[in-house]
Amino acid sequence: MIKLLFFGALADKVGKQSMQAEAGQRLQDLIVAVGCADMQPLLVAVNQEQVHDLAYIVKDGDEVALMPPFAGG
Amino acid sequence: MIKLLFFGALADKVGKQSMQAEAGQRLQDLIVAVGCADMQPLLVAVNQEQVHDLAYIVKDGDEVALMPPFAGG
Amino acid sequence: MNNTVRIQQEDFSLQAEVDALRAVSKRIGGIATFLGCARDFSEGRDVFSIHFEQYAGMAESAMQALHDEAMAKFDILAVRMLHRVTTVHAGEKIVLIVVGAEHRKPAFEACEWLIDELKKRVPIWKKETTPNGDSWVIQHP
Amino acid sequence: MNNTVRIQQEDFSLQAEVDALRAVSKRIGGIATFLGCARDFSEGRDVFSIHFEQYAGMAESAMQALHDEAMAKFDILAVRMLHRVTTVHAGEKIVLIVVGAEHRKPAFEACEWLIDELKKRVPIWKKETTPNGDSWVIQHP
Repeated sequence: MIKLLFFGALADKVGKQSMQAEAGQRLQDLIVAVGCADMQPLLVAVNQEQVHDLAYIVKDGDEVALMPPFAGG
Repeated sequence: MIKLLFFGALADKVGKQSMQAEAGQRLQDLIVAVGCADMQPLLVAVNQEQVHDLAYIVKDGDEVALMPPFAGG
Repeated sequence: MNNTVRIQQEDFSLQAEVDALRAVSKRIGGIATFLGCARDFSEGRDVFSIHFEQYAGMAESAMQALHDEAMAKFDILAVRMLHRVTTVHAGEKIVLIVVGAEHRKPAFEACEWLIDELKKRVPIWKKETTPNGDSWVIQHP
Repeated sequence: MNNTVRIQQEDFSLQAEVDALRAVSKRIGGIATFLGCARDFSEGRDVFSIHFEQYAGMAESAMQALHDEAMAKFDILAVRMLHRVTTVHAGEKIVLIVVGAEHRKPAFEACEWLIDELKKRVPIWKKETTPNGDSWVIQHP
Protein backbone atom coordinates (compact mmCIF):
# COMPACT_ATOMS: atom_id res chain seq x y z
CA MET A 1 0.00 0.00 0.00
CA ILE A 2 1.00 3.62 -0.50
CA LYS A 3 -0.13 6.79 1.22
CA LEU A 4 -1.60 9.48 -1.01
CA LEU A 5 -1.79 13.11 0.17
CA PHE A 6 -3.78 16.02 -1.28
CA PHE A 7 -3.10 19.70 -0.60
CA GLY A 8 -4.77 23.07 -1.00
CA ALA A 9 -7.45 23.36 -3.69
CA LEU A 10 -6.84 19.70 -4.65
CA ALA A 11 -7.84 18.45 -1.20
CA ASP A 12 -11.04 20.50 -1.46
CA LYS A 13 -11.86 19.08 -4.89
CA VAL A 14 -11.09 15.47 -3.96
CA GLY A 15 -12.89 15.96 -0.65
CA LYS A 16 -10.15 14.44 1.47
CA GLN A 17 -6.58 15.14 2.58
CA SER A 18 -5.24 11.60 2.38
CA MET A 19 -6.09 8.04 1.33
CA GLN A 20 -4.47 4.67 0.80
CA ALA A 21 -3.81 3.22 -2.65
CA GLU A 22 -2.27 0.10 -4.18
CA ALA A 23 1.45 -0.06 -4.90
CA GLY A 24 2.66 -1.21 -8.34
CA GLN A 25 0.89 1.37 -10.51
CA ARG A 26 2.34 4.27 -12.47
CA LEU A 27 1.90 7.78 -11.06
CA GLN A 28 -0.03 8.82 -14.19
CA ASP A 29 -2.54 5.97 -13.72
CA LEU A 30 -2.86 6.72 -10.02
CA ILE A 31 -3.69 10.36 -10.84
CA VAL A 32 -6.43 9.23 -13.22
CA ALA A 33 -7.76 6.68 -10.69
CA VAL A 34 -8.25 9.32 -7.98
CA GLY A 35 -9.94 11.71 -10.41
CA CYS A 36 -7.20 14.36 -10.53
CA ALA A 37 -6.22 14.04 -14.20
CA ASP A 38 -8.03 17.23 -15.21
CA MET A 39 -6.62 19.28 -12.34
CA GLN A 40 -3.76 20.98 -14.10
CA PRO A 41 -1.19 22.23 -13.31
CA LEU A 42 -0.52 19.41 -10.86
CA LEU A 43 2.74 18.95 -8.95
CA VAL A 44 3.75 15.53 -7.63
CA ALA A 45 6.14 14.56 -4.84
CA VAL A 46 7.22 11.05 -3.87
CA ASN A 47 8.60 10.78 -0.35
CA GLN A 48 8.76 14.57 -0.10
CA GLU A 49 10.83 15.05 -3.25
CA GLN A 50 9.22 16.60 -6.32
CA VAL A 51 9.14 14.20 -9.31
CA HIS A 52 8.55 15.00 -12.96
CA ASP A 53 8.52 11.49 -14.47
CA LEU A 54 4.92 10.30 -14.12
CA ALA A 55 5.86 6.85 -15.46
CA TYR A 56 7.38 6.12 -12.01
CA ILE A 57 5.80 2.98 -10.48
CA VAL A 58 4.84 3.55 -6.86
CA LYS A 59 6.36 1.15 -4.35
CA ASP A 60 4.99 -0.20 -1.12
CA GLY A 61 5.41 2.41 1.63
CA ASP A 62 5.76 5.40 -0.73
CA GLU A 63 4.23 8.70 0.32
CA VAL A 64 2.82 10.36 -2.80
CA ALA A 65 1.63 13.98 -2.69
CA LEU A 66 -0.60 15.60 -5.32
CA MET A 67 -0.26 19.35 -5.08
CA PRO A 68 -1.48 22.53 -6.77
CA PRO A 69 1.21 25.09 -7.65
CA PHE A 70 2.85 26.53 -4.55
CA ALA A 71 1.73 29.92 -3.26
CA GLY A 72 3.90 30.73 -0.26
CA GLY A 73 5.31 34.12 0.67
CA MET B 1 32.78 88.02 1.16
CA ILE B 2 31.95 84.37 0.76
CA LYS B 3 32.33 81.45 3.13
CA LEU B 4 34.47 78.56 1.94
CA LEU B 5 34.14 75.10 3.52
CA PHE B 6 36.49 72.10 3.27
CA PHE B 7 35.54 68.52 4.08
CA GLY B 8 37.17 65.15 4.73
CA ALA B 9 40.65 64.65 3.31
CA LEU B 10 40.51 68.14 1.77
CA ALA B 11 40.15 69.79 5.18
CA ASP B 12 43.19 67.82 6.38
CA LYS B 13 45.27 68.88 3.36
CA VAL B 14 44.27 72.54 3.52
CA GLY B 15 44.70 72.48 7.28
CA LYS B 16 41.37 74.15 8.02
CA GLN B 17 37.64 73.51 7.79
CA SER B 18 36.54 76.96 6.66
CA MET B 19 37.79 80.37 5.61
CA GLN B 20 36.53 83.63 4.11
CA ALA B 21 37.25 84.65 0.54
CA GLU B 22 36.46 87.52 -1.81
CA ALA B 23 33.30 87.50 -3.91
CA GLY B 24 33.49 88.21 -7.66
CA GLN B 25 35.91 85.46 -8.68
CA ARG B 26 35.24 82.31 -10.71
CA LEU B 27 35.07 78.99 -8.81
CA GLN B 28 37.99 77.65 -10.84
CA ASP B 29 40.18 80.59 -9.79
CA LEU B 30 39.08 80.30 -6.18
CA ILE B 31 40.10 76.61 -6.21
CA VAL B 32 43.56 77.54 -7.50
CA ALA B 33 43.88 80.39 -4.98
CA VAL B 34 43.26 78.12 -1.99
CA GLY B 35 45.70 75.47 -3.29
CA CYS B 36 43.15 72.77 -4.12
CA ALA B 37 43.62 72.63 -7.90
CA ASP B 38 45.63 69.41 -7.76
CA MET B 39 43.22 67.64 -5.43
CA GLN B 40 41.18 65.67 -7.93
CA PRO B 41 38.48 64.46 -8.03
CA LEU B 42 37.00 67.52 -6.37
CA LEU B 43 33.28 68.12 -5.88
CA VAL B 44 31.91 71.63 -5.45
CA ALA B 45 28.68 72.87 -3.91
CA VAL B 46 27.35 76.41 -3.83
CA ASN B 47 24.75 77.10 -1.16
CA GLN B 48 24.44 73.37 -0.54
CA GLU B 49 23.71 72.45 -4.16
CA GLN B 50 26.32 70.59 -6.19
CA VAL B 51 27.56 72.63 -9.18
CA HIS B 52 29.48 71.45 -12.22
CA ASP B 53 30.14 74.74 -13.99
CA LEU B 54 33.36 76.07 -12.46
CA ALA B 55 33.05 79.31 -14.44
CA TYR B 56 30.38 80.39 -11.94
CA ILE B 57 31.29 83.71 -10.32
CA VAL B 58 30.81 83.59 -6.56
CA LYS B 59 28.51 86.22 -5.12
CA ASP B 60 28.59 87.98 -1.79
CA GLY B 61 27.14 85.70 0.89
CA ASP B 62 27.62 82.45 -1.06
CA GLU B 63 28.59 79.32 0.88
CA VAL B 64 31.04 77.35 -1.27
CA ALA B 65 32.04 73.82 -0.30
CA LEU B 66 35.07 71.98 -1.69
CA MET B 67 34.60 68.26 -1.15
CA PRO B 68 36.32 64.95 -1.88
CA PRO B 69 34.09 62.24 -3.40
CA PHE B 70 31.38 61.14 -1.00
CA ALA B 71 31.84 57.96 1.01
CA GLY B 72 28.71 57.43 3.04
CA GLY B 73 27.01 54.11 3.73
CA MET C 1 18.78 31.35 19.09
CA ASN C 2 16.46 29.21 17.03
CA ASN C 3 17.25 27.50 13.74
CA THR C 4 18.17 29.64 10.78
CA VAL C 5 15.38 28.07 8.68
CA ARG C 6 11.93 27.69 10.23
CA ILE C 7 8.27 27.23 9.49
CA GLN C 8 6.13 28.17 12.44
CA GLN C 9 2.67 29.32 13.51
CA GLU C 10 3.87 32.03 15.89
CA ASP C 11 4.78 35.54 14.91
CA PHE C 12 8.50 36.35 14.78
CA SER C 13 10.66 39.33 15.67
CA LEU C 14 12.49 41.04 12.82
CA GLN C 15 14.88 42.55 15.35
CA ALA C 16 15.73 39.21 16.97
CA GLU C 17 16.36 37.55 13.60
CA VAL C 18 18.58 40.34 12.29
CA ASP C 19 20.48 40.47 15.59
CA ALA C 20 21.04 36.70 15.45
CA LEU C 21 22.37 37.04 11.91
CA ARG C 22 24.66 39.94 12.81
CA ALA C 23 26.14 37.84 15.64
CA VAL C 24 27.41 35.30 13.09
CA SER C 25 30.33 37.43 11.87
CA LYS C 26 31.88 40.87 12.24
CA ARG C 27 32.76 40.60 8.56
CA ILE C 28 29.11 41.33 7.73
CA GLY C 29 28.93 44.83 6.22
CA GLY C 30 25.56 44.65 4.45
CA ILE C 31 22.30 43.02 5.45
CA ALA C 32 19.42 42.81 2.99
CA THR C 33 16.03 41.69 4.27
CA PHE C 34 12.66 40.97 2.79
CA LEU C 35 9.60 41.01 5.01
CA GLY C 36 6.30 39.89 3.49
CA CYS C 37 3.09 41.07 5.17
CA ALA C 38 -0.59 40.41 4.62
CA ARG C 39 -2.38 43.14 2.67
CA ASP C 40 -6.00 44.16 3.09
CA PHE C 41 -6.51 44.17 -0.67
CA SER C 42 -5.41 41.82 -3.43
CA GLU C 43 -6.34 41.38 -7.10
CA GLY C 44 -8.95 44.09 -6.84
CA ARG C 45 -10.90 42.89 -3.81
CA ASP C 46 -10.80 43.20 -0.04
CA VAL C 47 -9.10 40.45 1.91
CA PHE C 48 -10.14 39.82 5.52
CA SER C 49 -7.58 37.14 6.29
CA ILE C 50 -5.18 34.68 4.68
CA HIS C 51 -4.79 31.09 5.78
CA PHE C 52 -1.53 29.26 5.07
CA GLU C 53 -1.11 25.51 4.75
CA GLN C 54 2.10 23.54 4.26
CA TYR C 55 3.27 20.07 3.34
CA ALA C 56 4.87 19.47 6.74
CA GLY C 57 8.40 18.16 6.46
CA MET C 58 8.84 18.81 2.75
CA ALA C 59 8.26 22.57 3.18
CA GLU C 60 11.01 22.96 5.78
CA SER C 61 13.46 20.75 3.89
CA ALA C 62 12.78 22.69 0.66
CA MET C 63 13.56 25.92 2.56
CA GLN C 64 16.74 24.40 4.00
CA ALA C 65 17.79 23.36 0.48
CA LEU C 66 17.29 26.96 -0.71
CA HIS C 67 19.37 28.21 2.23
CA ASP C 68 22.21 25.84 1.35
CA GLU C 69 22.01 26.64 -2.36
CA ALA C 70 22.13 30.40 -1.70
CA MET C 71 25.16 30.01 0.60
CA ALA C 72 26.97 28.16 -2.20
CA LYS C 73 25.80 30.36 -5.08
CA PHE C 74 26.33 33.88 -3.68
CA ASP C 75 29.23 35.60 -1.90
CA ILE C 76 27.34 35.84 1.40
CA LEU C 77 28.06 35.02 5.04
CA ALA C 78 24.71 34.10 6.61
CA VAL C 79 21.04 33.56 5.81
CA ARG C 80 17.90 33.31 7.93
CA MET C 81 14.52 32.25 6.50
CA LEU C 82 11.15 32.05 8.24
CA HIS C 83 7.62 31.39 7.01
CA ARG C 84 4.50 31.41 9.15
CA VAL C 85 1.79 28.81 8.58
CA THR C 86 -1.37 30.03 10.29
CA THR C 87 -4.19 32.53 9.66
CA VAL C 88 -3.04 36.14 9.35
CA HIS C 89 -4.86 39.46 9.01
CA ALA C 90 -3.92 42.67 7.20
CA GLY C 91 -0.57 44.03 8.34
CA GLU C 92 0.58 40.79 9.96
CA LYS C 93 3.96 39.27 9.09
CA ILE C 94 4.13 36.20 6.86
CA VAL C 95 7.66 35.60 5.63
CA LEU C 96 11.15 36.89 6.38
CA ILE C 97 14.43 36.49 4.50
CA VAL C 98 17.61 37.99 6.01
CA VAL C 99 20.95 37.83 4.19
CA GLY C 100 24.30 39.08 5.51
CA ALA C 101 27.35 39.61 3.30
CA GLU C 102 30.56 41.61 3.25
CA HIS C 103 29.15 43.76 0.47
CA ARG C 104 25.64 44.85 -0.39
CA LYS C 105 25.34 43.60 -3.98
CA PRO C 106 25.38 39.84 -3.23
CA ALA C 107 23.21 40.42 -0.14
CA PHE C 108 20.49 41.98 -2.32
CA GLU C 109 20.87 39.38 -5.06
CA ALA C 110 20.62 36.43 -2.67
CA CYS C 111 17.68 37.96 -0.77
CA GLU C 112 15.65 38.53 -3.92
CA TRP C 113 16.59 35.12 -5.33
CA LEU C 114 15.54 33.41 -2.09
CA ILE C 115 12.07 34.93 -1.95
CA ASP C 116 11.54 34.28 -5.69
CA GLU C 117 12.62 30.64 -5.33
CA LEU C 118 10.70 30.15 -2.08
CA LYS C 119 7.51 30.96 -3.95
CA LYS C 120 8.38 28.42 -6.66
CA ARG C 121 9.84 25.58 -4.63
CA VAL C 122 8.37 25.49 -1.12
CA PRO C 123 5.09 23.56 -0.75
CA ILE C 124 2.96 26.19 0.97
CA TRP C 125 -0.50 27.29 -0.15
CA LYS C 126 -2.73 30.18 0.85
CA LYS C 127 -6.47 30.68 0.95
CA GLU C 128 -7.88 34.20 1.15
CA THR C 129 -11.10 35.07 2.92
CA THR C 130 -12.87 37.86 1.02
CA PRO C 131 -16.38 39.40 1.06
CA ASN C 132 -17.27 36.78 -1.59
CA GLY C 133 -16.01 33.80 0.42
CA ASP C 134 -12.82 31.79 0.55
CA SER C 135 -10.55 31.09 -2.37
CA TRP C 136 -7.18 29.47 -2.89
CA VAL C 137 -4.61 31.85 -4.31
CA ILE C 138 -3.04 31.13 -7.68
CA GLN C 139 0.45 32.58 -7.56
CA HIS C 140 1.58 34.90 -10.29
CA PRO C 141 5.24 34.69 -11.24
CA MET D 1 7.54 58.73 15.19
CA ASN D 2 10.55 60.67 13.96
CA ASN D 3 11.12 61.97 10.46
CA THR D 4 11.35 59.47 7.63
CA VAL D 5 14.77 60.85 6.58
CA ARG D 6 17.37 61.48 9.28
CA ILE D 7 21.06 61.96 9.92
CA GLN D 8 21.90 61.42 13.55
CA GLN D 9 24.67 60.49 15.98
CA GLU D 10 22.59 58.04 18.02
CA ASP D 11 22.04 54.42 17.19
CA PHE D 12 18.63 53.52 15.74
CA SER D 13 16.23 50.62 16.09
CA LEU D 14 15.58 48.54 12.98
CA GLN D 15 12.37 47.30 14.57
CA ALA D 16 11.06 50.77 15.35
CA GLU D 17 11.79 52.00 11.83
CA VAL D 18 10.16 49.03 10.11
CA ASP D 19 7.16 49.24 12.44
CA ALA D 20 6.78 52.96 11.66
CA LEU D 21 6.89 52.18 7.94
CA ARG D 22 4.34 49.36 8.23
CA ALA D 23 1.97 51.74 10.03
CA VAL D 24 1.81 53.92 6.92
CA SER D 25 -0.49 51.60 4.93
CA LYS D 26 -2.13 48.19 5.06
CA ARG D 27 -1.55 48.03 1.33
CA ILE D 28 2.13 47.27 2.05
CA GLY D 29 2.79 43.64 1.13
CA GLY D 30 6.58 43.66 0.76
CA ILE D 31 9.25 45.48 2.73
CA ALA D 32 12.86 45.47 1.54
CA THR D 33 15.52 46.80 3.86
CA PHE D 34 19.23 47.43 3.69
CA LEU D 35 21.21 47.72 6.91
CA GLY D 36 24.85 48.72 6.63
CA CYS D 37 27.17 47.82 9.52
CA ALA D 38 30.81 48.51 10.35
CA ARG D 39 33.13 45.60 9.55
CA ASP D 40 36.31 44.74 11.43
CA PHE D 41 38.20 44.30 8.16
CA SER D 42 38.28 46.27 4.93
CA GLU D 43 40.55 46.33 1.87
CA GLY D 44 42.83 43.73 3.41
CA ARG D 45 43.49 45.32 6.79
CA ASP D 46 41.95 45.43 10.25
CA VAL D 47 39.69 48.35 11.07
CA PHE D 48 39.31 49.41 14.71
CA SER D 49 36.71 52.12 14.13
CA ILE D 50 35.16 54.31 11.46
CA HIS D 51 34.46 57.99 11.91
CA PHE D 52 31.75 59.65 9.81
CA GLU D 53 31.57 63.33 8.94
CA GLN D 54 28.81 65.16 7.03
CA TYR D 55 28.14 68.46 5.34
CA ALA D 56 25.39 69.41 7.79
CA GLY D 57 22.26 70.57 6.05
CA MET D 58 23.25 69.50 2.55
CA ALA D 59 23.52 65.83 3.61
CA GLU D 60 20.00 65.68 4.99
CA SER D 61 18.50 67.60 2.07
CA ALA D 62 20.31 65.32 -0.41
CA MET D 63 18.79 62.31 1.41
CA GLN D 64 15.35 63.93 1.33
CA ALA D 65 15.73 64.54 -2.41
CA LEU D 66 16.57 60.83 -2.89
CA HIS D 67 13.50 59.88 -0.84
CA ASP D 68 11.26 62.07 -3.00
CA GLU D 69 12.84 60.85 -6.24
CA ALA D 70 12.38 57.18 -5.23
CA MET D 71 8.72 57.77 -4.32
CA ALA D 72 8.14 59.25 -7.80
CA LYS D 73 10.29 56.74 -9.72
CA PHE D 74 9.18 53.40 -8.23
CA ASP D 75 5.79 51.84 -7.50
CA ILE D 76 6.28 52.03 -3.74
CA LEU D 77 4.26 53.26 -0.77
CA ALA D 78 6.78 54.41 1.85
CA VAL D 79 10.50 54.94 2.43
CA ARG D 80 12.60 55.51 5.56
CA MET D 81 16.29 56.47 5.38
CA LEU D 82 18.76 56.96 8.24
CA HIS D 83 22.50 57.54 8.38
CA ARG D 84 24.58 57.86 11.51
CA VAL D 85 27.37 60.43 11.73
CA THR D 86 29.61 59.49 14.62
CA THR D 87 32.41 57.00 15.40
CA VAL D 88 31.38 53.35 15.10
CA HIS D 89 33.11 50.07 15.88
CA ALA D 90 32.85 46.63 14.23
CA GLY D 91 29.30 45.34 14.17
CA GLU D 92 27.68 48.72 14.84
CA LYS D 93 24.94 50.06 12.59
CA ILE D 94 25.68 52.85 10.12
CA VAL D 95 22.89 53.20 7.58
CA LEU D 96 19.35 51.94 7.09
CA ILE D 97 17.03 52.05 4.09
CA VAL D 98 13.50 50.66 4.43
CA VAL D 99 11.09 50.52 1.48
CA GLY D 100 7.48 49.34 1.57
CA ALA D 101 5.48 48.49 -1.56
CA GLU D 102 2.48 46.46 -2.58
CA HIS D 103 4.79 44.02 -4.36
CA ARG D 104 8.33 42.92 -3.69
CA LYS D 105 10.01 43.76 -7.01
CA PRO D 106 9.75 47.57 -6.78
CA ALA D 107 10.58 47.41 -3.05
CA PHE D 108 13.90 45.66 -3.84
CA GLU D 109 14.65 47.93 -6.81
CA ALA D 110 14.02 51.12 -4.85
CA CYS D 111 15.98 49.90 -1.83
CA GLU D 112 19.05 49.01 -3.89
CA TRP D 113 18.78 52.20 -5.93
CA LEU D 114 18.56 54.31 -2.75
CA ILE D 115 21.69 52.90 -1.13
CA ASP D 116 23.61 53.14 -4.43
CA GLU D 117 22.55 56.76 -4.94
CA LEU D 118 23.10 57.67 -1.28
CA LYS D 119 26.75 56.72 -1.70
CA LYS D 120 27.02 58.89 -4.81
CA ARG D 121 24.96 61.91 -3.83
CA VAL D 122 25.00 62.44 -0.07
CA PRO D 123 27.94 64.48 1.30
CA ILE D 124 29.20 62.11 3.99
CA TRP D 125 32.79 60.96 4.40
CA LYS D 126 34.43 58.28 6.50
CA LYS D 127 37.84 57.88 8.06
CA GLU D 128 38.98 54.45 9.17
CA THR D 129 41.28 53.87 12.13
CA THR D 130 43.57 50.91 11.39
CA PRO D 131 46.77 49.49 12.94
CA ASN D 132 48.65 51.81 10.53
CA GLY D 133 46.81 54.96 11.53
CA ASP D 134 43.84 56.89 10.20
CA SER D 135 42.86 57.19 6.57
CA TRP D 136 39.97 58.67 4.65
CA VAL D 137 38.08 56.06 2.66
CA ILE D 138 37.89 56.32 -1.11
CA GLN D 139 34.59 54.83 -2.13
CA HIS D 140 34.54 52.17 -4.81
CA PRO D 141 31.51 52.21 -7.10
